[in-house]
Amino acid sequence: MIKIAYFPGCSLEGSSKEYNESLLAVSKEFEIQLEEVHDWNCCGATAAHNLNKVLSISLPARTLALAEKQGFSEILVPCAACYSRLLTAYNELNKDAALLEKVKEILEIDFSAKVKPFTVIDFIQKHIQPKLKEKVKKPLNAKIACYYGCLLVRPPKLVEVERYEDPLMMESIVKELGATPLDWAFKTECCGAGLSVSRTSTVGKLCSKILDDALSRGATMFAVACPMCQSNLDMRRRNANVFLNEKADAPVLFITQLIGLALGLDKKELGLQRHFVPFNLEIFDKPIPKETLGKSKKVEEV
Amino acid sequence: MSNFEPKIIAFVCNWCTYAGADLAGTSRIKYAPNVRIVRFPCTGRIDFMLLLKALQTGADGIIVSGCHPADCHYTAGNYHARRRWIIFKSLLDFVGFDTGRITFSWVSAAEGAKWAQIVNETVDKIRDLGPYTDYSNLNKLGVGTITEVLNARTA
Amino acid sequence: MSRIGVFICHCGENIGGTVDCEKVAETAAKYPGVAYSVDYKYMCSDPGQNMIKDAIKEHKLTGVVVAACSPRMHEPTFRKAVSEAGINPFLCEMANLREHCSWVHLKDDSTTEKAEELVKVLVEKVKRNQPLEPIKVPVTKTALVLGGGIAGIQAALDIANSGHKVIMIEKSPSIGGHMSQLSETFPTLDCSQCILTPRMVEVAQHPNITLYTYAELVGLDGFIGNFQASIKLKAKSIDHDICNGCGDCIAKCPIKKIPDEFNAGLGTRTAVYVPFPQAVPNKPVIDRENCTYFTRDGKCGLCAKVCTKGAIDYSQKDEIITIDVGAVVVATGFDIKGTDFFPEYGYGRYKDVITGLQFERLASASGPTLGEIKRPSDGKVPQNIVFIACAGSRDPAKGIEYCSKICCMYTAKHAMLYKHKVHQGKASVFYMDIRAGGKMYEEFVRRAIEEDDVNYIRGRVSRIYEKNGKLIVKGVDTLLDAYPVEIEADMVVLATAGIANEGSEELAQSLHISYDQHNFFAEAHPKLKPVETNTAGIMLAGACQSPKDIPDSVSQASGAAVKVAALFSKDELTRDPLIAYVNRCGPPTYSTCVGCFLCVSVCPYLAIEKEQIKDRNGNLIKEVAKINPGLCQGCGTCVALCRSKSIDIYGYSHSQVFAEVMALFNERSLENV
Amino acid sequence: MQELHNKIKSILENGSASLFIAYQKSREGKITPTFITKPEQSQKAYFGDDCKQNLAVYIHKQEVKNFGKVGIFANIYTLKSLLQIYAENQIRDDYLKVVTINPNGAIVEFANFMEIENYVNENKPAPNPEDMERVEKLSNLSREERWDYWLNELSTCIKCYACRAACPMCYCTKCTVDCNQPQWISTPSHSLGNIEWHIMRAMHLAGRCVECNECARVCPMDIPLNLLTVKLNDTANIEFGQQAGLKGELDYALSTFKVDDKENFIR
Repeated sequence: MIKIAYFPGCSLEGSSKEYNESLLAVSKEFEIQLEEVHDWNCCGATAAHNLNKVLSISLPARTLALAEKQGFSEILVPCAACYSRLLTAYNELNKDAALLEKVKEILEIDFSAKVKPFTVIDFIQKHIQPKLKEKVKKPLNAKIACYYGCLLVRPPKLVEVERYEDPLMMESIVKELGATPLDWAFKTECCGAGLSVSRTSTVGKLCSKILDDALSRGATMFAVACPMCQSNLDMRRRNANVFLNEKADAPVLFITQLIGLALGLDKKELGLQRHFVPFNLEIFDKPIPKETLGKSKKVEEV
Repeated sequence: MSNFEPKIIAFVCNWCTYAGADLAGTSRIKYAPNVRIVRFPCTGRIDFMLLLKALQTGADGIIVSGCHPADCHYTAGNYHARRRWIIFKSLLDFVGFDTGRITFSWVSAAEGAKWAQIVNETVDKIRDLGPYTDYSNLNKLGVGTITEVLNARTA
Repeated sequence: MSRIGVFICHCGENIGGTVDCEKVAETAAKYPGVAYSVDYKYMCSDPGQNMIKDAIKEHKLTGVVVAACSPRMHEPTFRKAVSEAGINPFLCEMANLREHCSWVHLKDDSTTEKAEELVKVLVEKVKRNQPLEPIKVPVTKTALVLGGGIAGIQAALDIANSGHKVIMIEKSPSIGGHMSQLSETFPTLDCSQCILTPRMVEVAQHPNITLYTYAELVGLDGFIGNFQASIKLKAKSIDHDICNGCGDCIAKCPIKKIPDEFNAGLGTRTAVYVPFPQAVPNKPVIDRENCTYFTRDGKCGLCAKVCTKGAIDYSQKDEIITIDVGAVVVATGFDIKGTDFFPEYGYGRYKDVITGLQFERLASASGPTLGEIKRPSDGKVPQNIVFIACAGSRDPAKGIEYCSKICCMYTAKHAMLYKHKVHQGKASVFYMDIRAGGKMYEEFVRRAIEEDDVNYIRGRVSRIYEKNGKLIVKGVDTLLDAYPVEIEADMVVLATAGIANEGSEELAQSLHISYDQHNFFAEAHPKLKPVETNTAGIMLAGACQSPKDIPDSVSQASGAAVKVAALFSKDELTRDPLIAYVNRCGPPTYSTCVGCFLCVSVCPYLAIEKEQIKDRNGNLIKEVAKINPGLCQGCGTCVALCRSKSIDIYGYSHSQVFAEVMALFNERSLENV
Repeated sequence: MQELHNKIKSILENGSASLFIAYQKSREGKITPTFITKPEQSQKAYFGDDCKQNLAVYIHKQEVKNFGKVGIFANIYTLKSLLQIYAENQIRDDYLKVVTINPNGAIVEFANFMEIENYVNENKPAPNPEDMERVEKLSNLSREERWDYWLNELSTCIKCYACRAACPMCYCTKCTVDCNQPQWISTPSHSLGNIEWHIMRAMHLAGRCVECNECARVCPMDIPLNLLTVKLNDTANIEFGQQAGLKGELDYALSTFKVDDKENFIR
């Protein structure tokens, strides 16, 4: 049993409960115990860093400090916004000794800021993917648009992902689940997360472009690894459909849910009933479209 | 201690670091005035005895800097210097010199900013460490006063 | 007893504004051995130099310290002045009060104090300087020109026309360089090849020029006036003495799908090929990496069968030749970033996103489309074309902070050429700033905007993606209050950054010249020595130093040629005598050198030899080291290695550097010698 | 022992050497060098485990050189020294006749330095564990403790230069310590001059010292001088894979380099 420190953040306790459920279910299958950092607190997204740098570092730093005190050297952060905040804090504290001293004083915790945050994608690549192929029971018959959004892969100086404008990590994961990853253009476009509550029509417009590009290229569903991405593409689907000629009904699943399905886990265990755009297992029975409207496929054949 | 200003001597090669320091000047990059540059044709020319002499005269810190590997104007002087420094540093460490006071660096003719940074960081570091008297005091004390040095340390 | 004169320069406000020069002069006057000390506004001016000369005579000075700018700037000036007053030029040293002091510190007592100490150190040094005579070395009056682009061609012709021999080497099978790939040139829109090819032919036919194409420099030894260049002549597999350039072999070659370098990958070529119709020499070579005969063990051999002259020679081997040359002009040119460098523009996977160089080939009458603007994916004429300037350049996030200089102009030219060829088409240019400094340049850009109706949008492009057969260019128009702009384009041209050639770092290392952080070769001084390098006898021409347009490259090449011609105008040249030597003394020791010869292998110039000291009867007394003054370059590595300090070096002698170090921080050690 | 006497006798008789340098044991049991010029004196020679002195040092003496061809009885460290100074161009093959006793007690006579090189590499002495332990122990002290330790030790130096005189590697005709223009090393035997001298000595021996420990044995003040060179030899071996006294060709850590030599302190 591997033990890994885990920071769910607010989304995974609320709007994206199913992300939490599916992540825990999948981890269990691979004999990994995710241990929530005791007494964790808000990461400070999205407003704090615009207003007060020390506060914006101190909030996530407290969680890093607690994880360190609880004996961990790295911490799994499923939410992309949390990840961005924790990673920023980790980097700033490690390059600025004076800031670390200040934050130690504020938190009244003595720590070295050596606990490094990592994403669910990193987690899957390191702990799940090596043993994934042999465990897949029900290969997924789907053409999946892997959508990364902004903070999982950016800013490049902070996150250090190769091909940050066209990442391919989730593509390689869904391929091992038996699905066909989609080659498309909007993987890292903005979904409008910051305006999700205040300006739903703007979010709808932004999401409609993402949906349109993927669906016109033949996607049957979406894979995401960020609660905001999921919420906007799923919960704000109605707002997005306003801008589309044809209503989009492709479901938006967390990458962990897709893995769970391929492992043969129960729909409910994976929280699949919680989505706004309904998900039915029949989706895998439909033939996946070969021709795509997009031009890129054709170009490659020339 | 607060008004202690470190005395830093820099042994630099003519082609890279001296020119890099010139570039820092041409670019008007400001750095601490504590450093005194002594020019050598090449890092290969820098005699290890000169480092001892510098400490003897009261330098609190030393910078030794030349061309990056592969960039030596004379092809290989810096490679020979590198080996010499590896051995010399090993010896100084073993005898108990404070080798943290010696900054070894590669600064090219294009790295004016790096030169300024090396100087500033060395000055800051030495300012924190305080004056280096372990060695220069030996000079002042002379014959038979070793016990005084030891007593001064324990006091 | 020394009588040192100290001359403190204010350099106007440059030093005087930060350092209390008067005080420095006063303090210096008190140093032991200083006979005269004075400060003056501009020491390098005529009155300033005269002050030094007069003082030398009046005060019978035995040495001079000029405390002014970097010795790398004015050391020759002051050494000359000193020698005009009758003392040896090597008795003059400079303290660097400007670059190393006033320009990098604030106005403060500590800065003045530093200036005083820098002067003190140099006073201690100069007291121990010895009069030296420059070393005279013969000059080989042959120049080596590396690279056969427009810069190399110009330099070679200028040197050859001044009566000196030139060896030109070019790594590809033909000279011509990037200029031969261009369609028309700004700001006159005259055909690039039409003005270039006569020059190429002139090079080939010039009695003073020896041309080696398909050749690379593998090593350069020696020093100014006396270099030995090792050149690899790659096997052409065709005997050019026999070949008449009929082209039958090219027509028959079955390997036809090799991406064509000359067409920037937009066309294909055969394995036996001439890069382009006007190539010089206009005879083919066999590209062994792609030729079946070489990749599959002697299969094929068609070209040998069709060659009526019997010129094909598969057994040819690479050959290394060594040539003595007196000077080198480096004109190896530049490269451009490929479209794959840009994640946001699709990592190079969209066929219709091309580089500016590829557009040149599309627009060129000799190009793959015979001058028609057709897009690579399907050969259609693009009706809506977008040009993106500063693709990579001026972008610290991409690691390229500099301006590539030529893109503004060629982008305007491209847009213009497009509009001239596709009258109803729409052309847009995304730009950051328009940099059109140059004769008739600004007017040229205005013509593109005003007469040819090119849509200039001030803003960057954040993404290009493909949709429904169109390239969607997402950008921003910053002049419209940062309003987002989307253009559905048929083709996009990136003015990608000009970069140093691959391997330029290694080339610089083998030439022993400096290069900057972007691997462009470094000039000796950014303003006053823009064509020389830090290594005497090696000059720079063209874009290998930084991105340049044709007129700039040609000007610099002519400048380099003049430097070479000036060097070749004398039969001998003099060089600084700052070299190492092994001491000699009377019997019975003859030298403190014990002949361990540990120094031999540290010398990169193989300058350390063994010398036998014999008695009158010819019996060997001892064997000691000897340094060949012709080979020694004065690095001093052997000096620091020698345990018994039997090797010393002029200019940085044991006693000089020792005194310099001891002078710092240590009042007591000063003595007048 | 008789065999050794016979060997020396025959070498002197057949003219392959006119002087033979060996050990002798006095009545008090003291081991000293002896210089045998007549075959009949051969029985003066002695050999045992107590013969530690490095006889190679005498090869440099003008008085010895005057004899022309010289024979020498060499223990393993003397052999290493001879090999090192041969590599450093100080002796010639044809002027030296070298004899040793191998671990089985048999006399070995070397025809040339190639044979010495092979022998030394086959019988390479292990580093002295005691010395290594002391170096290790010192290295583990704090910097201040090390400084105090060496200051304490080196302050007792009386600058008698016995260490220099006993070392076969210190063969310079004019040592830098004797140089007074400039005065590289302070003359009086106070702490500064002492440290300067010993640092310079160690640097000059780094990668050349064969670890015979003669310097420490001859030191009248019992300063463990050999630890300095043992430490630097260790560094040269770890960093550059170079060891002294094993090759007949020059292999000196500080006169060669590798482009990818590693260090962790240059910025």
